[in-house]
Amino acid sequence: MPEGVSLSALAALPWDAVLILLPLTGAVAAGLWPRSARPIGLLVSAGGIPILVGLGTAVAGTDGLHHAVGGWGAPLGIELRADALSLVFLATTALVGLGVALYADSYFEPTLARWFWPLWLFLLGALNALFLSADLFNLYVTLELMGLAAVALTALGGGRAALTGAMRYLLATLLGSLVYLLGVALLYHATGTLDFGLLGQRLEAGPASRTALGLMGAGLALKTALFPFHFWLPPAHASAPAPVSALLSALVVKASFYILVRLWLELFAPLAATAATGQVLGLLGMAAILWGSWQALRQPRVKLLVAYSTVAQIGYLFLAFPLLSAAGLPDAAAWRAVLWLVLAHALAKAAMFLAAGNLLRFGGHDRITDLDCVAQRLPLTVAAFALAGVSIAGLPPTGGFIGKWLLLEAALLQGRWDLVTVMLLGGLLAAGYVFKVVGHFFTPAATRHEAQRVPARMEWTALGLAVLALLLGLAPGILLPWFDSAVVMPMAGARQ
Amino acid sequence: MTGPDYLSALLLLAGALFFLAGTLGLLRFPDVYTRLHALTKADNVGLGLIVLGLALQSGSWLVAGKLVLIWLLVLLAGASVAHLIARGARQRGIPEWRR
Amino acid sequence: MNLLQTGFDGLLALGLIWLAWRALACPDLFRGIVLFIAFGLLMALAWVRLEAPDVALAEAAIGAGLTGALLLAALARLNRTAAAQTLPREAWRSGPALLLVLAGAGLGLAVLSLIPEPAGLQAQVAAELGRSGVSNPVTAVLLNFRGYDTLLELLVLLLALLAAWSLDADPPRREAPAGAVLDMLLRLLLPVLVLAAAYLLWAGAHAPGGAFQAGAVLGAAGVLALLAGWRLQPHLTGTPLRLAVTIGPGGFLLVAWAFAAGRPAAAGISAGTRRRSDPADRDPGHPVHRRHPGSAVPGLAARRR
Amino acid sequence: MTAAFYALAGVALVVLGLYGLSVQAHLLRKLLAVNILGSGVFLVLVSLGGQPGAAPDPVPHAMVITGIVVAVSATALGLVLMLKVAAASGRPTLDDAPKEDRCPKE
Repeated sequence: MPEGVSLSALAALPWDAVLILLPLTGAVAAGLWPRSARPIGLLVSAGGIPILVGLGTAVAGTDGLHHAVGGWGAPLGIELRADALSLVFLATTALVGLGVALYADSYFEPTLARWFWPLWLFLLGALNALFLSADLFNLYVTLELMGLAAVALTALGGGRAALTGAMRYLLATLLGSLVYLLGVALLYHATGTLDFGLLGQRLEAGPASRTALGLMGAGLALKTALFPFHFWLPPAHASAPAPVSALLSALVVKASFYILVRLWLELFAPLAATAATGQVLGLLGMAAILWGSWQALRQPRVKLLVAYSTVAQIGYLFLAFPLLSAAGLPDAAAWRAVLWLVLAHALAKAAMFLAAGNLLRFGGHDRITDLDCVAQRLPLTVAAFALAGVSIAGLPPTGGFIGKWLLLEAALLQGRWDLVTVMLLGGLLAAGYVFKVVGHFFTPAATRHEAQRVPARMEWTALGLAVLALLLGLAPGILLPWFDSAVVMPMAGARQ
Repeated sequence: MTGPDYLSALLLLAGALFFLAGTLGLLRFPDVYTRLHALTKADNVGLGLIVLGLALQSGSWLVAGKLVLIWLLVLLAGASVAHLIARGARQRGIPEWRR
Repeated sequence: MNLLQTGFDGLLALGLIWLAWRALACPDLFRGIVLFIAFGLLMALAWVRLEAPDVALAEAAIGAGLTGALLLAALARLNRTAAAQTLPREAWRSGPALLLVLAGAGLGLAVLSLIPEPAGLQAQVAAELGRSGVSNPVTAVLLNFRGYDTLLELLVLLLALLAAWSLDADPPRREAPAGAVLDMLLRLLLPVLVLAAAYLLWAGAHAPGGAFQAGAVLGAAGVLALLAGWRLQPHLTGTPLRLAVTIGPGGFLLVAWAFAAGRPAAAGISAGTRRRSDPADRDPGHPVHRRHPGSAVPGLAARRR
Repeated sequence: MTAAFYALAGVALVVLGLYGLSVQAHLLRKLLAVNILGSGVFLVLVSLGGQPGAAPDPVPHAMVITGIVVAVSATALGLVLMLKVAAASGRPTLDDAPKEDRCPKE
């Protein structure tokens, strides 16, 4: 294998381990030396992208790299796994993370920045570790690391709303992980392993696996804020500092969703006894779209509106669960669309929260009706919000449009008119709430406000993420093969 | 059962009796000071008897030494904590029980 | 004898449930916390009955001891802030209760279905114990086979500390001096506690014990010192304190870096040894067989040269 | 038999913890409930691992020790957060802010 050897020098580097260890080491270092926290934080956030490119080249052309941590290997040890599916989430994390880190650098004053950097690096390390883990219990530990970092970041702004939101978030996230862990306990004792690959071979339909699916599904749905478990999300995401809201909505809720996707595609869907669960998740997704969009339309404040929009957009991610192929297996086309939506939503929602942060900084408030001619005074922010909003609403030519189009197509091919109707309704409502805000950008408010300067970098980073969400829709052909393999490979692995 | 076995059974039973009495006192005595009195008897004497009974069964000086060490530590901690509780109760002005 | 043991187990299980219920339901918060601590101690007893002495030590030291101290300290501070902590008693709600009991019944059935033949990793751990460097299987799992989990768990601890600092928790205010007796007790007890922690750490390699239990004993010593009103000198609370709390996770991270750097060779070796011991190898579909262009190739290339 | 007792006790503790978490208003009580819920999960995890006569499975033991450390970390963070909530709102509960509070003047 001549080309294998020439690639081996690059592929042999432990990219996956570096991707986990670098942020975690950075977090410890930033906690130890608060004065160097800022350069450490920026450097590590930016370093994720070249490392990810390295990992991508190593993974390309294989059906996934496996790494036995400490050399033990499953079932005794823990395995890391990097494949196309994890790369989708890792790339989302790296892109959004870098944008938000640049924004946060201007956003936080030094007293808060000192804490933001270590906490953010802990969150980044936990996210990367989660996306690379192939071990059920290891996933629990990364979930807790991620949850505690996210709670601490939520509370960082102080103030009654943020503290109460963070407390509610903490209780919800602890409950979610413990319920997930109970499911892990059942699976472990049913199969004698925690490794995804071995579980895929050994898991059989039965009361234990059914109960485990219910528990893990419920725990992860709570952490993903699927309707009706969304109660904790709007208060936490709306009251956190803007860059933190962006991280929570774009990345943290996606992490538990990623575990759910893995469990579904690799372990539970092939059991065939779980089709009813898929239908229930689909119903909840539809309810989330309608309820979240309706609530978003009624909110008086920009950040609350954007937070409820997250509740609605999470609903779309669950619409692929009820769609099955002719053989009764998950529908690859629908899952490809959902992964596309994950990336598109992360970019657009981060841009929206950052833009909302700019509005809040500018006017000292984010009441929609009191926005005072911001279109003239913050043109870049307004452009970022509007572009991201167009992507969220699923209008062409944005990334959101491509994702929703693919999902619509999959639902149409299966004749699921209920899903199609809800998706179209959700799109209309989303367009409604986005243009409600955009409309107020151009009107003068009844009362003028003292305006504060918004640093240029805060405007540019918001716009940059929104433009990325737009670019995603311009050339989908380049990326679609990657998303195809991201779906097909886990399913192929499960069937072996 | 041999002689030492009977002895340690006797000691264990006696220790358990002290714990029973102490618990009864904890539940039935009227105020914090008298309850402390009941509790320390169980902790000190009852545990001492039980440790002795177990030490006879351990068959090794090392284990017996560890058991005695545990008893000494509990004595020390029990006495200090009882003192602290009584002092705290006195500082809060909890009156002593009078008939 | 068996009947006695069964009776004891049944009583202990019922006692656990009853204490948990009282800890949650009794109107006085202080009493609830004390009951929770008692619950933790009974849990430790249950771990002993389940032949899990390592967990029993961890539960007694961390679950009951440290958590209890934290809860009591928080309650004391809560009382000092004017916050009214006595709330109206919660009403019994039969709706959720019924739902939960039904869910619990289903869960119980699923759990019972696993009892006849639970699957586990006893055999694999026993087979590899010799290569792990320690003879206590739990320590082998914690520090070697699943050492990566332990690294992340250490970081969770550090993160919680940083998070608490970031919330600008009030520094513990000086309370009424605790008095000579507590001071004396502490002077006697601190050396013993440090010695006990060192013993637990050393014993962990071959007997129940280990790093976390030892750390918890040290933590308990710290809590005692705080209770007695001892405080760190101001010049020690800045960088020295931060250095002290990051040195453990930092060292562990360095080990992880070393492992990652030396990985291609290590992975090659492990792939070789695993072939002998891993029952998974009987399954042709196991990931071991469809993997590793990355880490296996360098080993091959080296051999060719 | 031993395993069944403790496994069922674990399930009961999970149920109690869930009930306490959903019904109790006081945050300290909610944190107690989370800890009891966690203990129940740990009990299920370990008690299923033993077969009579055989050596117990050490992997669940290690998982539970990890879980206990994670639980105490989370509890510590929760307690600090509770103190801050109580100081900011005057009540150690999660009452939703009244309507006029939802539009704070920052």
